[in-house]
Amino acid sequence: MESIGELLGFHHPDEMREFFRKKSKKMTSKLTDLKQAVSLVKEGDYISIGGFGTVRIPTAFIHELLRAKKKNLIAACFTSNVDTDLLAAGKTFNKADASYIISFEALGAPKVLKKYFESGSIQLTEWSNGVMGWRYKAAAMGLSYLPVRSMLGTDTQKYSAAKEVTCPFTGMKYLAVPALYPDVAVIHVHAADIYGNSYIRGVLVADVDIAKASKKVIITTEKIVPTEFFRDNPQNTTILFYQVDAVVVTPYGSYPCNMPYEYFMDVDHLREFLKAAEDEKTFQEYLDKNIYNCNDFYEYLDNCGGIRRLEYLKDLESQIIIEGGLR
Amino acid sequence: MESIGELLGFHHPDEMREFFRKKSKKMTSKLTDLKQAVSLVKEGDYISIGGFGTVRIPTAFIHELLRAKKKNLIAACFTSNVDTDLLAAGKTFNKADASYIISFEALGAPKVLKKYFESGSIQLTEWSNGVMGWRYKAAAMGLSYLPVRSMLGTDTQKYSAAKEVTCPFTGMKYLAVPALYPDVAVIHVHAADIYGNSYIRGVLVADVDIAKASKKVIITTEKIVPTEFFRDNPQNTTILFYQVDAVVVTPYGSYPCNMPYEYFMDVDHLREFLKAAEDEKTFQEYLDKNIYNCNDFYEYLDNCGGIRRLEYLKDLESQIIIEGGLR
Amino acid sequence: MNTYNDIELMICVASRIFEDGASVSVGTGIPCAAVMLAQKLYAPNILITFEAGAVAPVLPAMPISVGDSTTMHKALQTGSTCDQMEMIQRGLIDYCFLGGAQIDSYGNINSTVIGDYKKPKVRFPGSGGANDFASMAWRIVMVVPHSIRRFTNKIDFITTPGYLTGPGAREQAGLPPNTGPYKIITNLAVMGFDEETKRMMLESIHPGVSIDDIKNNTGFELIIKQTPKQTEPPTQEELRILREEVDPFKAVIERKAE
Amino acid sequence: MNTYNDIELMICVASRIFEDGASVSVGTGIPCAAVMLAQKLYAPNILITFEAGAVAPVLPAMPISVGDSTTMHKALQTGSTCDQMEMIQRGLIDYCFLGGAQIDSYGNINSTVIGDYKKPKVRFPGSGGANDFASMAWRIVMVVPHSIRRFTNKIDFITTPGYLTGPGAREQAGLPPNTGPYKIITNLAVMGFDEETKRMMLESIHPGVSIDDIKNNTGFELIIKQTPKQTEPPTQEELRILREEVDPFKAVIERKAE
Repeated sequence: MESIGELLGFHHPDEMREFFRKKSKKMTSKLTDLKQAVSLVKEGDYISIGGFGTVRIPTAFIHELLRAKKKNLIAACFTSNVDTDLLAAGKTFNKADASYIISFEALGAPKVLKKYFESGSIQLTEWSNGVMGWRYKAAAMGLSYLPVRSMLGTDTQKYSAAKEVTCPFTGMKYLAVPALYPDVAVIHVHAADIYGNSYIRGVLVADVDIAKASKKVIITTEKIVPTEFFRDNPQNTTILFYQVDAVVVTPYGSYPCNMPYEYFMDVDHLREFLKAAEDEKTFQEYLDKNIYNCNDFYEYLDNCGGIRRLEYLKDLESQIIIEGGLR
Repeated sequence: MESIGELLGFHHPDEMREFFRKKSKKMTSKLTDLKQAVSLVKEGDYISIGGFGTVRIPTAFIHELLRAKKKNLIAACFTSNVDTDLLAAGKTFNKADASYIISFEALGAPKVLKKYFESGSIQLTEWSNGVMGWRYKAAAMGLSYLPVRSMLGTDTQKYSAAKEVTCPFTGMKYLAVPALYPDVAVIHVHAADIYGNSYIRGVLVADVDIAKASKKVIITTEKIVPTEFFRDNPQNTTILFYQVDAVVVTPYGSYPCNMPYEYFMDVDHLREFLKAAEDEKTFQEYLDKNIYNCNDFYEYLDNCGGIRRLEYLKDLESQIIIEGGLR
Repeated sequence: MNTYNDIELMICVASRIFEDGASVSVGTGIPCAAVMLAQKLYAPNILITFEAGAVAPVLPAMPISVGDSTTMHKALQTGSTCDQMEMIQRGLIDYCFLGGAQIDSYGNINSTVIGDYKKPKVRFPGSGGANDFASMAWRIVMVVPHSIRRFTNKIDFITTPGYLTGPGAREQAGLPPNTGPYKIITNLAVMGFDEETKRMMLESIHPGVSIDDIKNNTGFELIIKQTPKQTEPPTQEELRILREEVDPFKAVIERKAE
Repeated sequence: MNTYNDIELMICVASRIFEDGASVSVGTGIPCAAVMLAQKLYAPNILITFEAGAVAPVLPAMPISVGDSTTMHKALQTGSTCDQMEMIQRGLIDYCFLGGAQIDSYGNINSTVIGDYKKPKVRFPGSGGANDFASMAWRIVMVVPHSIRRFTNKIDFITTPGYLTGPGAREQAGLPPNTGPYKIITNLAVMGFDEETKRMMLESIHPGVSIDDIKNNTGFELIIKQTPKQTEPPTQEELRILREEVDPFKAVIERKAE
């Protein structure tokens, strides 16, 4: 089967080798603020967001990106929901690799954005979650493709940009999935040092590979820790400093989403988002109130109930992940 | 370039899928002893040893394998030295994938075994360490091959069993490295529960992939821990129970090699090994004394200085890895 | 007789299909409730995995996302999406659980678009992990409400492979052999697939449902080889555990079956 | 004038080639000593990695194995062999450091066999990580004693690629462009490679060594473009730090150069 989707985010490994060769491997401080970090995102960039849709996404960064009125990006809509729905709400991108879009999983789907995707304003290339993961892995390995056994025989294959190859040992047919080297990746982590060494607790989704695959990596972190946190227990190092270009401290930076072991998602606020997204006007009001009219992420957090609400979500998280049951 | 080496340890992924489908995924106790674990190794089996040559190898298991007079195996000589040198000393295998053989790295090479390899008694297929790692990874991913950029244009390629493929996206030439699915793998770990969930501290070498790739996995462990050790901190889980067939407690089971964070290698004893290996007669005496005439591994440890020596090596390890310098 | 709603019925029936010791890749909602119920009643050793990376958690509540913290409570591992997909590719996952907007008689599933791809009437999330699961897990189970719009002769987009165009088509496409759709559980019936034609086949009818009810809600010809069995209705114990232990907050069982 | 032995000379000269901030994949022995010395004197920000999985350790002593605990002390990561090889494949490693039993004029290295492959006169360890390093790292550095047996016109086995058969050969074989042998440091001289022919070229002669000494110990014609420079001899500071801090137990510097 020939695929007809546009190949996005692909580079020749030799071109990437030259790029990675020039990238500094010195341990220098990369601490910066959200505005500076957002300025690393350039017109036309392919952007990848870490986490899993409503889990460990860099909400604070995305809000700032919307306030900066970034446009014409290409987005990876991989296991995505709140992350790329916000990006779509800001009309920041007009092309995307899509393996999962729009829906907040068990909570429902924001109608206004569903319509936006249905309007044809965004040109999509189709994939599955597994294949998007493997595309990052191919890049993280320094390759141009990986052979896999998924997506074959379907319209998902047809509307993708994958090709078929034959195994030289068995004659088996494989789907060759093209490497995905994003221009910029934004990943929210539990802790980082000033150099960019980063710790993620709980599911990793594709973030280890995304950090290796991307030209620029922006880390937003719940907190800064000394480098000894990594050197004393190298198991803590999920992402290495030399992959990272910017480190921004954004406490509660994944709210209203779930930061495992720290705070649970704010289901009420996500439902408020979904309700606002029932029509254009109320959705614009939601965006104005919570993003465009906020000077920074703290104002948004205050809008949503401030420290009292956050402490409630921390308690809820403790019930779920430590106590193993809701009180 | 056409390669002329024999392809060893390869299976069609569909055959392995059927095998893994039938393997039990129930959490049942796999605790057993070395004799029972050794009996899982069958004539003609392809055997892979975890660790890195003089680091975290399952010495206790290998001694027992020699006492059981296992023959006609096929061995993965990957980053190997003390491990496969012992297997060679016992004449347990007559074919091997070789990426690094004989030498104890900075310490020198056992002459008798060098001669044995030079005699042509063992049929070798050549590889590099990286490519052997990728062969396990291909299997761990459920594939028949991975494309890589190593070994091309050399005699290492010629005497391997790799093939060349072309990237469908770039036209680049790749080396297609065939998956390696061992019949049995033996991996020494820091801690395991009775079901086989296992914890490795420090470098992983290829052990995560080896455990996924192998039909049977035998874990030897410094100690048993409760399953809560893994459930309370899933970061500790290096190998999952459903890959494992046997768990054997072998304290100091990697002696005279280095068990990171536990005990350093016994350089004096390794030098004694190398000295004995200067000629056939003294080497046979070494093997008799330390392996064949020992009823179990504790007798060997006693031969080597017993608890006093082990405590010295634990102290040395602490100096190296905790204090960061020899006192 | 017990009273129960359609969702409770589907969950209880779905919970019975697993052997003890089976491995399963799970999504949120009904599939997760079914697996949790199975674990408590029929398959205590079932191995549960989630595509965001969690393996073998002790679920304290119904997940909202397959990556949320509920999937990590006392998990044995919290790895990556590729880890999970490669576990499936290696042949280690017996069952996967899917829904979908449209299904055809070969069990092919559409969760991408209704209408023309380029300018669709309705856009759905797309594959997510569904295509990977259905390509590489051994058995595909679907749990969906039964309607003539959903069970349709020609789906608008094959997001996820069933038996594609029939016998041999999966293998020819390159998918691993001996895989494919296994059971479809709806609010009306349980369906399997005919060995020979790989088309959907009626297996059992839920209590109070007639064959005509099923035909009227199915947009293609369903194979009916003999008088189908009656589905065993939800037992009192199934319902009690589902309501009290699996979904005490009624997150799933009081949703409307769309 | 300082006194020093051949090994000290090679280590000191090799330590000078790294820019600060360079990344390097290291083995045990001389290469490791050179990198440790470079880190203390010339390139404090050098990034050191080991193929067994350790990244950026603070080395408390000379490793005996590239996987031993010394490589893990205060390491930033202790990962896998594939992690390290893929880091090289992505183009992140500037330098690798190799030895070898035989080297030809294109910098191809033999560490597998002397004599016939099937029944060799001598069997060596084989590639180890050397082939991977030399295939994919940007620059190959070799540190080896100089002898006519080692520097030979026709090596018995190409374990590890130099420039293979000359200009364009690496690229044609499929190896990444702009990679290949960079410097060879022996007890007699420093050699580089001619841009045009990709053959070994004399760059500088160590103190007290004549061009004839070098010719007599080299089994192929070495390109000599002009009167070669004199190698700067080991400085007092290099020797002091090497002896006191890098290798206080004389694990490497008092070994005999074979």
